[in-house]
Amino acid sequence: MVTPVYLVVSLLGIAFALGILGKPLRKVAGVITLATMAFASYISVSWFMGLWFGEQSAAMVFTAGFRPPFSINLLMGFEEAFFLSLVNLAGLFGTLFLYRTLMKSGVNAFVILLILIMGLNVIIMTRDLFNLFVFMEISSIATAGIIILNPHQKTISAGFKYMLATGIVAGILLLGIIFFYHFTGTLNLDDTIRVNIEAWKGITVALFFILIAVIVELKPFPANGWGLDVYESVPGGIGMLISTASASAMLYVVYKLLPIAPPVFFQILTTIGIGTFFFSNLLALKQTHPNRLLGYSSVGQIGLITGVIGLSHFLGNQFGLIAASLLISHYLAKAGLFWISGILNKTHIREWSVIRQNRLLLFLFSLFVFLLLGFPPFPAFYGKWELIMQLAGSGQFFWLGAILVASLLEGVYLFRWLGYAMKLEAPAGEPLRVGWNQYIPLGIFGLATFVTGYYATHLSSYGSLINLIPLAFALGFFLIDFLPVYIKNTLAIAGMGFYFYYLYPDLNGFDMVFSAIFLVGGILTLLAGYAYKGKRIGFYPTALMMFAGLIGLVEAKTTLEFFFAWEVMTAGSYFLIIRGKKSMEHALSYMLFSLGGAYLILAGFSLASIGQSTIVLDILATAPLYAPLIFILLAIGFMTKTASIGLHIWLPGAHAEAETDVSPMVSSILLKAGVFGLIILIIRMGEQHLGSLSILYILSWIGAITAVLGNLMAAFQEDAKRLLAYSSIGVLGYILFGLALFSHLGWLAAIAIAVTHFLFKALLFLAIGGVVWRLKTKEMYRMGGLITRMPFTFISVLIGIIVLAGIPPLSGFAGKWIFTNAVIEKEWFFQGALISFAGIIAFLYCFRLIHTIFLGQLKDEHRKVNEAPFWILAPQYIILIIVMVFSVLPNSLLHPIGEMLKPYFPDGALTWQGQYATSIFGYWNGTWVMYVVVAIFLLVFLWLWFMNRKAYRVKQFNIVFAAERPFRPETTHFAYNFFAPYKKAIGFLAEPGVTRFWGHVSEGSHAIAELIRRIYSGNGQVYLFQIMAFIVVVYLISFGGF
Amino acid sequence: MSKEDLEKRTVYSPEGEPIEIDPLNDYFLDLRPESYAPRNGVIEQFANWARAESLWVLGFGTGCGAIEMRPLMTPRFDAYRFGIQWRPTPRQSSVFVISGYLSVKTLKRVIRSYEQMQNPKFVVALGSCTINGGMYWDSYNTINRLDHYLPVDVYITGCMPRPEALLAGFEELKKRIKAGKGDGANKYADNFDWYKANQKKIIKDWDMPDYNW
Amino acid sequence: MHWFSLEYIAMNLGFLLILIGLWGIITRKNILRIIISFSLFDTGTHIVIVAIGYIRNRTAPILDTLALQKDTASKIVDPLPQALVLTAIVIGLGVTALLLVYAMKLFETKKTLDIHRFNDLKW
Amino acid sequence: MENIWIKIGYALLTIFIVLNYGLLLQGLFRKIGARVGRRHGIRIWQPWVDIIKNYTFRSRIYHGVMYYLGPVFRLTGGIGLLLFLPVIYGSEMFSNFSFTGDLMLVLYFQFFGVLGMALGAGESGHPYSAIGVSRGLSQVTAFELPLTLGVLAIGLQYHTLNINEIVAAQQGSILNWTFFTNPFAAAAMLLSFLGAMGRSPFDVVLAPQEIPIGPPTEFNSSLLGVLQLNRAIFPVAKLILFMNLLFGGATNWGELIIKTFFIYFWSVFVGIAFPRFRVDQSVRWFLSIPLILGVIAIILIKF
Amino acid sequence: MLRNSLFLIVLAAFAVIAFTLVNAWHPAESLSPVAEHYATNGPTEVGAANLVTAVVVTYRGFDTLGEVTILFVTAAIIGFFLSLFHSESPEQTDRLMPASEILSTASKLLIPFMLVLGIYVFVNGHLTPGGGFQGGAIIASAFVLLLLADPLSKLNHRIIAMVESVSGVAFVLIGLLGIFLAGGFLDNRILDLGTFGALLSAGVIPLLYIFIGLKVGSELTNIIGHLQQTQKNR
Repeated sequence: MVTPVYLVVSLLGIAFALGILGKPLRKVAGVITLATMAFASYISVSWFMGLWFGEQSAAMVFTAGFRPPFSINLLMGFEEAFFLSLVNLAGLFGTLFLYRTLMKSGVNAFVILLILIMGLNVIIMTRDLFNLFVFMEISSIATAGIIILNPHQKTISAGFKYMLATGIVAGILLLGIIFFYHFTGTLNLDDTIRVNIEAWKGITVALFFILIAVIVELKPFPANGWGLDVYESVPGGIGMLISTASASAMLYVVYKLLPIAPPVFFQILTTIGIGTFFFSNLLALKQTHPNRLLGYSSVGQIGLITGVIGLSHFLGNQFGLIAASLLISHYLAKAGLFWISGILNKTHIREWSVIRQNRLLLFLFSLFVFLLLGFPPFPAFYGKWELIMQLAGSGQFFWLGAILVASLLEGVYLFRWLGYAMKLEAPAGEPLRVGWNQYIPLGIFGLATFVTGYYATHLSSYGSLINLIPLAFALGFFLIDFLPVYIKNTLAIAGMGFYFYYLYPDLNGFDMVFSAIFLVGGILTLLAGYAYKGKRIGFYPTALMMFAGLIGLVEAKTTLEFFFAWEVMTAGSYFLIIRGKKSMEHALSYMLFSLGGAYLILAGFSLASIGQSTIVLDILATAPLYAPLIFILLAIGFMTKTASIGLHIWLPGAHAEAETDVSPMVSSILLKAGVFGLIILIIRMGEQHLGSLSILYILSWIGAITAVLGNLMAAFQEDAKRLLAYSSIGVLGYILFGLALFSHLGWLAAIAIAVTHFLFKALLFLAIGGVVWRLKTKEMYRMGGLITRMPFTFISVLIGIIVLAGIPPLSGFAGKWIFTNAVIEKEWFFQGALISFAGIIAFLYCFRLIHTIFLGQLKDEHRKVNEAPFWILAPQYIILIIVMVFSVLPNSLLHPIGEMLKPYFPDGALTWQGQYATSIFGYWNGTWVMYVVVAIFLLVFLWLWFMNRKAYRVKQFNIVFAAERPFRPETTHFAYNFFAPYKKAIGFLAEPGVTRFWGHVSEGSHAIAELIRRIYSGNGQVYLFQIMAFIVVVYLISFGGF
Repeated sequence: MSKEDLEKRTVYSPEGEPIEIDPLNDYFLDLRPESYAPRNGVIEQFANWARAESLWVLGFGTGCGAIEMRPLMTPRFDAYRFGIQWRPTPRQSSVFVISGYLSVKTLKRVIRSYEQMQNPKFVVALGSCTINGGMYWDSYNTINRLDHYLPVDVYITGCMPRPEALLAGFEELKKRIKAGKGDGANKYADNFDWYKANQKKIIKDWDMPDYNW
Repeated sequence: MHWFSLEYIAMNLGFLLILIGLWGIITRKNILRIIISFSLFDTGTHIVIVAIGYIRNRTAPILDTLALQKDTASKIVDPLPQALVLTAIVIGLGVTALLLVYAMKLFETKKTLDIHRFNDLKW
Repeated sequence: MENIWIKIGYALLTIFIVLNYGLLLQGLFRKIGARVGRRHGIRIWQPWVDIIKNYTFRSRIYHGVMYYLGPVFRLTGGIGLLLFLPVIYGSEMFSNFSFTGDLMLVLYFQFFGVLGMALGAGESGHPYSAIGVSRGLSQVTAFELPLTLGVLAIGLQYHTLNINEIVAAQQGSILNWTFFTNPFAAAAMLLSFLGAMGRSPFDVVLAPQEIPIGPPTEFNSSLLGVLQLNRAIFPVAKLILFMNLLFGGATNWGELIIKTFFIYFWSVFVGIAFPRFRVDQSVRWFLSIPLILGVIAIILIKF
Repeated sequence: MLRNSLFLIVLAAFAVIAFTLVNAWHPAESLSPVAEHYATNGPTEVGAANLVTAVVVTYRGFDTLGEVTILFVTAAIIGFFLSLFHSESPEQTDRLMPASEILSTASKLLIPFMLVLGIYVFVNGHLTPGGGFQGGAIIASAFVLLLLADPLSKLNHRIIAMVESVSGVAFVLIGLLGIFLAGGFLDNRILDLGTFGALLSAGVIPLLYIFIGLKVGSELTNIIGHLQQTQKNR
């Protein structure tokens, strides 16, 4: 192994030597610089690997040949090697990225960079306080130097503020160090550990000065205006160095100083760190400059890790994994994002839509966003998971909540930004040009996200259990995205089919039902994909990612696996949803609600794991503490996915604006994930009480109200897909209600409805999707009379709405029948009545849907519309066959579900004699109902046909129009505001109150952000004042006075 | 409302292909009415009886005589006793009472409504104006002889005829129907061209298909 | 009485300079004055460092006489802070030089040295 | 089902009886209505003639397949409803196909015809049909809520949804009728019943001049004839349902006729006495008094 | 106004904090253990009569390396910074006042002496007060004087940079030799410690101080030279 001194020697020596080279030789200088950086990276990475695999033990370097404390010593331990690797790799790739810019600026730029990296190296390794000070000064001066690589008035003023701030901070650090020396007689960290820190106040104040100076270097809120200005002014490549290399090194300094810090310091660190995380993310909401936004995010992430360091007592042996994975995520993501920002060079995040010129960049952008937010399979996922678990385990609920809320805020602006990039109109401008020296670092860091994710999976305590194969299968489609749709579609269907076949022997009970919905349903909806031409770039990886997540939910045995799958599903579905033309906002709100829900689930799981030795899902059943709270958290989390009232506002837009075959995927399949979650929750936790009030009782009301309002709002929609989306909300309300009944019949109904909802909603969305496909509009009043043009679609819609409305003899009635029995059994009449009221309201939108589209007046421009494409019809007719089988033979669906439920709910099961079902209260024979109805229908039809045999079929305007004639189909088709009187009567119930509420929440948080961020007035003196005030305030808090 | 609605126009399908719209052909069934031969014997007699005993009158007051139709339903005259009921839509009505003079403007509506009734259908012409124009015989704006335009089953004279006269007229109509003579619809179909020509002579802005199904 | 001894005077003076420097840095509008205040602040810290190392009635740690070479530890002041202050001074010099260059360039961009004018970056 | 043909025979018999009874009721109540208006009114056999007449039209038009099927759906709904009901309590003969489903089947099957008819009317392309359907559906949703509460109360009261059992529980004395044992549920349901019968004040659906009789405005000749058949059968089926639920059912046709007459009379009485509601008014009305009655019924039964 | 009073409060609070520090401070009565080690073992271990030098160059030689680096990087930044803006405006030499006769004459006289003094100071750094930094500063001040006397004179940046780089590299290399030949990086004992108090003693310290002196001198000169060039551009 190479002595760590060579890090210093090589970087510094080359820096000195480069001075000899003049401008003409700057090419040589560049190559030498890169080589030196590579050498430094090699040293640090080889140390890191050696230490990791235990081939190497930590090394201490004594300068000047004397032992510390008399001389300065450098330590190369595991942590040091890790941080050195980060810093040096950042240096290497950062330099490579900036290569052309640096080349223009001359040799000095390389010198400054080398010295910056050298300074950071020593900061990490040194064990001497004063030496730390010296090299901190070196790196801050060098930073001030590279800031002006982009010489501009803004850069200069930012650099000046930066210099002033770090100067003051350095002075305070120096004061602290010298007094520390005075009180302890040493400057060496290894030596001072023995010092009794509590000895007298002087030393604590001295320590305080040291620590607060180091903390201020981390740019804590609110004393960080100077740092943010720097981030905004510098180009992305330099911002990357500051955000990754410098920040990592400073972070390590904090970590290094911990042993000498008084205990109160940990709380201070936590407060400052998580406070910074929270406020940075809050203030970033209003930020529109990409670099400054990244700066906020950067400061926030570092704050989070600082907070984690402060909380290290509570994290046990997971601390390392948590901090490292969070840091790695920040490091990779921020590097990548800053680099992309450097390539795009835009001043407003809305202008980032130019990124679409380069799909690879867009891919990387979203990759880094997901990495930063801790989505699986990336490292921060495990970090955040373990963090929350440990925080819950040690009762740090406040910090737990704060971290989750702040993470959600982070999600808001990052996903908004991603949405802008994917959806906004790109501003005109020069085409993007990306050099090879820019691709290499980006590519390597992009790959590193997966590599680190893989290692994090294996390092985390239960991560190795996770089945990554489906996800890998999905991600593999990124590699073959250049293939045409039909190949990819076939592959996808084959893959899912095989996976179902592979899982099939092990499936039973709920798993069976839901895997069937997820996989078989997925295959059915994918069939429609054959209707697409071209490549559909990005569709298959993300769709399969969603399905991988869904099936992962079913396969999950542990909470971690479940949460992993949940997040994978969320990520995949986000991309599916945002594919729609106008889906930008809807995808954002979908993502935000999903994130919020996911964090609630995470919190719930973490609470459930308190005091339990394992994380299998069954711990929910045995959670010793806070069971009701766990239940509520998880239930709300799952209800964001089932779009219960209050949490539903994301759904209509997201489902309505999605593509033809995506709508059925997200509506009929994805929503079931929430149902599945609720099932595994309720089945394990049973009935929980808040005081004397059963939570299930509350859920039943929520379900009922959701059903009514969802259906009511559906009835007032003008947009066909939106109507169906609201209808989904309503149906999910029934399911929630059924689950809340917590009885055999209730669950039977819920699951039967879940299955039938999958069938009819897929049917309807595909059918309506086919119509929209042909008509290129979703407004129902623009349609009409299409029965003659699209008869097959009409038939599937007709069957679909009859099933939806639960009208006998089709299978939808089963749900209604069981429901009523369950309601009477449970005696929850009012909710039950609301549910059946909702069922009746469903007629309104069902009729409206079929009437305004297929009946009434055919519009001129649709006179030659063709039937929907075959591949959109094909899955519909497969579903139709299934529906008819379930209708004629209801026990083929209900009996297995009933058997499945018996272990959980032995009482109140239906008794089956063939197709004849008996409940406690009533009976029903679906087959005979079908026979009778069909027989009567045929008889009546024959009678009418006989009587009416010579009828003339007339055309669309041959109607009695009060002795006039119709003028235009548009003015004759009664469709717009169809239920006007109904709206007049009870339309107030469908007022978008919830939307308004969330709108106010959003506006309010933005207003607060706007208010608070005014403290960054741009005036350097104000920033200094903030630093001083920050120091004083922290002093007052930590010492409780002077 | 305007005539442009019936002019040919080009619209574009969602795919952007032009579609030629010819409203009269595309929106309206273009068929001549058919004349139906009565059925044989008892069945037709029974049918005629039923038709006669269930007279559904189209509620369309065309002229001033309409004012005399309302009292028919009052307790004093109570036409319901005779199986006479009002029906608001021509599709379901079998009797059309032309209540008084027909202005040119109304004639168009009457023709349209008449044609929308199903065969067999009966016309009761009410008042002198329908016979020869009455006091408006030289008006620039009314027609004189209704049976130039529609086949009339029964005329009820008077200006205006009293409700009692109307009841008598209906009784007469019933008799005609029962006797199998209520075949105005067939007559209209058989002499369709003649009727149409007459109608078109009066109605200058003919903006409907030849037969309104 | 000990307030008037050298080490106390130095220490208090050092802190006084630090406070004056801070006051100047934050209240002066002119960038050059700010830099001068920064120098004051810096110098203050240097004086404090020296004061820390001072031990009353002892001599400099330069063993140029034989007397000093015996029992040195009881005769000299602490050499370490002196070494440190040397480094600190140089660092201060570097920072000040940079600040001055920045100030120069700032003046070039807006032809003013009023720090309130340089707030284009904010929020 | 070896005796299925016998069952079919009985079913046809039931349909025949109910059809004629339904037409008789129509005539009777139009007559009553006329007499209230001091008129003589129609001949009592007028409804029969009207139906026959409608089948005797020589020409017919239709607007499309769904339009054609609309009346079929409608009549199937009516007949089906009738056949799913145990018409005469204790009579194997007139229980028809009530073994296939309980009260819930009956309640939901009502909508089979409604929906089919609405679709048929929709295909006529006539805006008035659509307006009528819109009004009709709006009212349906409104009166279903109190009705459901009443049904649930009855289900709870008798602890069954089996109509036969519900009827059985009411045997013995008049005081055993749900009407007396559960007056609030009965009140809620009877008020809903007014809406279900579509008579004044809830007949704006069929406003004759404004939207010439609404949904069926385009139906003619034999299509209208089918609808008229349903108009005879369907109300009677509903009457039988309410009779079974509230008035102890009927053990023979005589009892059935008496009871259903009076239930029908209730709606006629209200219809003659009260003017028409607009849709929004009727929706609000159903969601006020009948709803409150239904809630009271539930509360009384439950606690 | 409000801001100033607000700051006064914060500053007062800071003063109170500082006061607690001062209050806790008691002037040292004896050397700290580390300093005691320097005092007792320094002469034998390092061989420098000037203990401060021993600390600066050897015990804490790594700091000194950093120190030199700071000056170096400052110079580099200034050079870089100013080069980014050059060719901004045409030369306006006429606005500069020529130096006075006294100044130019005195400078010619003094500069050689100053250079010699500077060299003396850094060569004797391990024996007497002074050292590389002090000596370097004296050398740089000689060049300041030169520039004051003749504002238009041009310093040869190539040479200065060469000196700077070579001495810097030499510093690092000598430090590196310490690893191979003695106890560690920057160990001064790669050469014989020599006689305590003699000019050629204390191992490699005099050599290092020469390079430090050259480096500091050239760096400071470099900074000043750069600043002077911008001055010319005014």
